[in-house]
Amino acid sequence: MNLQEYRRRARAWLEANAQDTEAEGTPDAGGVAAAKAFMARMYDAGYSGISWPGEWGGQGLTQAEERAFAEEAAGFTLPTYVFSIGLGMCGPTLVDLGTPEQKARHLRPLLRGEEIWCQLFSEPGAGSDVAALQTRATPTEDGWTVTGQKVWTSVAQHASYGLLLTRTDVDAPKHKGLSMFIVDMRAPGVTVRPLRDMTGRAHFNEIFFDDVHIPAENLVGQVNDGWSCAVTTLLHERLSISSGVGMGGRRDNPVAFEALRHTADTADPVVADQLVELHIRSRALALFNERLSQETKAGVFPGARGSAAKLLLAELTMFQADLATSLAGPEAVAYEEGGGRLAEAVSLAPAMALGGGTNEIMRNIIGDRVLNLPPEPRVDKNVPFKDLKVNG
Amino acid sequence: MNLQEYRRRARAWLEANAQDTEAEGTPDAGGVAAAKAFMARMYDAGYSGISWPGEWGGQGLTQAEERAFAEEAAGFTLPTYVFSIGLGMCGPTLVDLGTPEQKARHLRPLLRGEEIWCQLFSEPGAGSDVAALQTRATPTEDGWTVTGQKVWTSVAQHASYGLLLTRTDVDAPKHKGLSMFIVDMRAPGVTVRPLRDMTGRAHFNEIFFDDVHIPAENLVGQVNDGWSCAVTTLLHERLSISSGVGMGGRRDNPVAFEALRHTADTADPVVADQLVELHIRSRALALFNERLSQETKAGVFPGARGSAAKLLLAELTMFQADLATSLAGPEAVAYEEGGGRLAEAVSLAPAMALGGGTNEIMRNIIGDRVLNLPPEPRVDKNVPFKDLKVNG
Amino acid sequence: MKLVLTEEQRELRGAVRAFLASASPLPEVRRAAESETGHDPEVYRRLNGELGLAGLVVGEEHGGAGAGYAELALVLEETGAALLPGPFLATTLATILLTEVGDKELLPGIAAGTTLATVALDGGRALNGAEADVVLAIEGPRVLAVRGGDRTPLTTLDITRRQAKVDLGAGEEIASSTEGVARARDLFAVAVAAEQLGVLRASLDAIVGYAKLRVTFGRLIGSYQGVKHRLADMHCKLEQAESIVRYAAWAADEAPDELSSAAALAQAYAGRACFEVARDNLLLHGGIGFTWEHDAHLYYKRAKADEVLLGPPRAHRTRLAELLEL
Amino acid sequence: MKLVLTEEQRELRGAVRAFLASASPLPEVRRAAESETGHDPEVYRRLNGELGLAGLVVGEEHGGAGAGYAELALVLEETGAALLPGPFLATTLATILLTEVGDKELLPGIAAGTTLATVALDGGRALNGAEADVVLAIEGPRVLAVRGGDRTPLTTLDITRRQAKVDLGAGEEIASSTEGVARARDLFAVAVAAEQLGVLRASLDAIVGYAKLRVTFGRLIGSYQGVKHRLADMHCKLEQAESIVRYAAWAADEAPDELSSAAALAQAYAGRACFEVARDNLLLHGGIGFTWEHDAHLYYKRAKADEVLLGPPRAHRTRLAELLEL
Repeated sequence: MNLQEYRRRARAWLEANAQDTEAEGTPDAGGVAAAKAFMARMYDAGYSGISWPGEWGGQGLTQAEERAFAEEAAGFTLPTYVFSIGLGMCGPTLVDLGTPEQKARHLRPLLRGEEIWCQLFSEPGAGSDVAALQTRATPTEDGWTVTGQKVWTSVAQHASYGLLLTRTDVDAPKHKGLSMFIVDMRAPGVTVRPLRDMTGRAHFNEIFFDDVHIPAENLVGQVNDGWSCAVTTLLHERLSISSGVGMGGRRDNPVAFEALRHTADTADPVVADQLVELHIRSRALALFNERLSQETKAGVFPGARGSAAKLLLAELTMFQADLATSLAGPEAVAYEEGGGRLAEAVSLAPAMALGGGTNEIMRNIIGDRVLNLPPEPRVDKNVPFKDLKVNG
Repeated sequence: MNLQEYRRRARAWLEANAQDTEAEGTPDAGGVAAAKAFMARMYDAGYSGISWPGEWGGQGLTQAEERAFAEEAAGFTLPTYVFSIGLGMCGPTLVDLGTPEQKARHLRPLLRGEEIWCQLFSEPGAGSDVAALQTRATPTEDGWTVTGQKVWTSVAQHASYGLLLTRTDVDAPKHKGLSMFIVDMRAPGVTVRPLRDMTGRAHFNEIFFDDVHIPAENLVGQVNDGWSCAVTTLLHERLSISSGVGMGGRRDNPVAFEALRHTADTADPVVADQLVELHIRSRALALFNERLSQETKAGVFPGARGSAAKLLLAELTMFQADLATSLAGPEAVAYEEGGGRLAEAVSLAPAMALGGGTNEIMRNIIGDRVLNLPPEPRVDKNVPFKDLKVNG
Repeated sequence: MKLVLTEEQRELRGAVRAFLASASPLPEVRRAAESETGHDPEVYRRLNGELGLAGLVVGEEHGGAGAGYAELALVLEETGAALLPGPFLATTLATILLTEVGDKELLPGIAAGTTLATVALDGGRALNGAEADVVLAIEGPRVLAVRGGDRTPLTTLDITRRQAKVDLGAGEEIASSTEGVARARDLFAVAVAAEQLGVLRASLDAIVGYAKLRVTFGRLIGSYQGVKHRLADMHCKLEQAESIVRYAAWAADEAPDELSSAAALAQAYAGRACFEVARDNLLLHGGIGFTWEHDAHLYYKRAKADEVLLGPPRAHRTRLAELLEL
Repeated sequence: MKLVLTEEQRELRGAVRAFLASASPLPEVRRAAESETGHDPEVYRRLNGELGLAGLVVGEEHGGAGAGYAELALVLEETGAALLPGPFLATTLATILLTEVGDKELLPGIAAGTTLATVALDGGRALNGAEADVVLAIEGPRVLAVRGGDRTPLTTLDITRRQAKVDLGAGEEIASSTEGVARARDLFAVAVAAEQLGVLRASLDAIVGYAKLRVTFGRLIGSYQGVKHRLADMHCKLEQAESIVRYAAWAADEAPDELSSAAALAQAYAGRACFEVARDNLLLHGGIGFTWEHDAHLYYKRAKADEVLLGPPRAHRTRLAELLEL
């Protein structure tokens, strides 16, 4: 079937099945059930794992079909958020590095939405520097025992499984003593605690591991080779982020140009000029993203240049929330029932600069990998982890 | 005599002697002769080296009198520019570190304006990192022979003497193999070449040393202790800069707020708002400088905080030249005879950010010495100079 | 012009700082902010009792300390740095207004800390408007005191300071003075700028401290120029904001002719600088700065709330343009 | 919308880049700029002969190549990056104007490179106005050709491109078209933005290269985050400027309805970004960047000259506000 025909059928399916669905970030139990039912329909229709190998439940088609469906789906709001970590990061990592048994056991339920996955890399003491993590996995006769803490884990409260990065050798340098495991989130000793953020709500979780047993067959890749496994996962993550970057955000964003042009006093030429500045920045980033996706379609992989788009989106997000509240004045920060949309926006704005790599990390990536500038002298490369300076 | 009386007499002398003098940056030969004559009168009247020790030609008074005269003199334009390096850096260094013979020979002629001094530290390969300099001084039986190149030397074309920093031991780490000398600028092998800068004029010189003989008694301080001598000189330099920083610049600056308010189209509210921004930045820096000088008078030495004022002045200088040319439009960059004042300003603007330490160096100083942040790991501290990575 | 502190002023600042450090550390601030009243009445009582701050700028004839705005600015800088919850700024604005329009009745009670007063700002918003005994309303040159009225508590971005919408019923006119009201508005700007200076300073102190503790890639983050140079720029904002606030407070005490432009300058500069520094403090903390438990967001939200407290920031720049005759 | 280059377009760019690298490297640029004519006539002749660039967007019926603005933008990006002295931009603006108002007489000569034409911009300033055979003047919808007239050479900040004030005596009207003139003005903005993109790119390349060679405190300066992060921000400006210029050129070729707003956007963004990057290239070079012998100031001055070439930058933002109906 040619691409056009594929597209047409995809659109037809979406119109029939995704008309009144809605994405609501992390849903409640009821929402999760509905989302799972939707994923099952989507899987059965052949639109989940389109480019994944057929033997593990995928459709075995090409990136072209994958992209065609994504483009058609962009016009709808699918309730697939809870599956995004599994579909975007954990699944692809298992496809690349999992054992045949792991693939057979996990990929189909993941694609069909029966099992939700989360990713367990970051720790309070290891943010930008993930490889400094301190969660320990110590060998037992039939597997491993894990103790430690992870943070910034989304959808963990609904997850059946997690992809866990741990330290298995403290005598090796930081990057050489890590191992990756599949962990059962329902196993004894696993505690999931919602993490309240500055908006007052919990978009993420903290996970505590307390002598959690992991069977030997749950090891992903080789022992102490976890860093290269994690790099694979993070590469898939960056892809799924940068492909989505700046793709407009929701149309009803109260701090975007289209909203402010109606709410701000544009009769004041200075205010009008500030909106012109917002328009310029928004268009500049949107056109850059469009150019990156056109290059991708033309087979030119953006690679680290996606970090520039991520940095610019973080800066734009902060700029427009700041501008919108400044233009609105007192009403923006003290309001009656239902008047808090600008306050919400300014509270949420920092998230874009902190998630998926800080602005400083993005600048390092651009400098090192796009401009090929010389690296910082590294003091942590070849030191045994136990002798390395880390956060207490 | 009390300070008030001192002030009164100083003002009287200035009114009688400095009415129609003018400062013109580096003067020509005629200007130098006039400047020397003025310095001689000023010295004979007791207003040169006011706080310098009496035995070496100073007046032996306190900082209070020194400051009182400077404040009175601020209302006049004295032709003392060619002596500023000698009076601000070289002289004070000799007062602190010179031998009795050196002081006896050099300080009085310096104060009286008979001999002009220049400072010879920077090299093409050693800018921010002065201690990386490569000009060599090799011992002879009756002194030293110097070969190398210096740059960014002002008033060198008129100078009788220079304070020279050289490398005398390449096996020692960079800071431990330097020595300071007094060099006769008329000695054989010394070549002074004007350095044309981006304004098209020569505000500075390059100096070439070609087997120049320096007598042993011209050593300042100890052999291989030149770095600490240089620190003394640079401290005096920073003082003389930061004390002058932002003190208004000349009243007829064509890119300052007072000029732009008359030339710019302030009927346009956006233009008016841009001038408000310029006013805010100008006032913020001026008030900061005023506060620093009030603290100094109160006996609180600003120290490294002066670097913040220097950084802000560099940024303001660039901001206002950029703004002024943008507001003026095409006329600013293409003009008939005499219309080039804005073009001149935008050509000269970078100088403030490059002379006396770049913006990056200022930020390092503020971070390290004001905020006491941890230092960068240094790769150049204890390596023998000959093994160190330097500019070819 | 006087931009440096006297010995007495440094002592005052030290006393207030020490009091707030012991009586209202940040954990207490959170507890008080989320409590019924939104602040700790005992702390407010001691602030006015032991330290006599409610009546700081109130003339001695009305039971105040008769101090100047240079002193008031120091106090507000400290209450701002401590994010002190409660009505201190509200009552301060009220004392300023009453003093400038020459009120005799209400000042003593406020100075004694027994009357809780506030001022209805543009749009009928009043800091601590729900708890206040008296809301002062400005109508042209007239100042009205409203004891009842309809008070609607508002939800605030800044949880450490409450606001209410006040529907001003009939209030009694207590004074009328065009000059007094105009001067009071300028003094409001100076007072808020002083608080902003404190919020800015505390935000910078927080990230400088963290940069000396937090390690990434085997080094303290403060040793990276990417962080160090940002902190240096933040320090430059602090130096300038402090210079401007000192100047504006001096103008309030000594140079009435310069007050209006100094006040507009103070709001235009300090409001922006304070938000930028509070924002960068939060961002440079990384993920931890985004958590509710960390204090960075409290400063970030106070900075934004203060920036717009006296109207959209643009208003101060417009005023400056007028005063500069642009 | 098309923002990526075709194979043919990449080849065109490569050919122009290679030609300029061999025929007009920077030492040649300086020599030519300070020469009698201000440029090397031989280089200009070959540019039009071998590469046929003067007639690039001129229809084939008038002896041109009939190429699009996407191609013209690539060429201007390269002549900008090389700081090519001489009348190439001047004649390009002239061909744009003549093409849009449908001239038949002058185009062939210009396309052949035998007629040197320019356009009198606001204030009667014309690029290479002294050397030009014909100066085109715009009066409302009318376009006049002035062969004589009074030409006063001006001193220019940017030594690589000359300007003259043209006192337009009696010129002959050669065409009249409100739409044509309006569209030409938009296309001028796109053309200059393309040159600015080239100046921006060359400035960034220069400092990136230097950051890999220059050592301070025993390390390459590019390894310091203080430099690296600035260069990363400059790269972000390059990516966005290139995206906008490609978009504006596409609009010029394919989407007439979007041209005006795309052109204003291109000038508003590229003009500022180009100056900022050229400025930071100079500053990050340190002292050497302030010397006449170093090329940084040539880019810095061209960037400032281009930013104001079509009027104060503010004009493009005002136009954008109008087009956005703000």
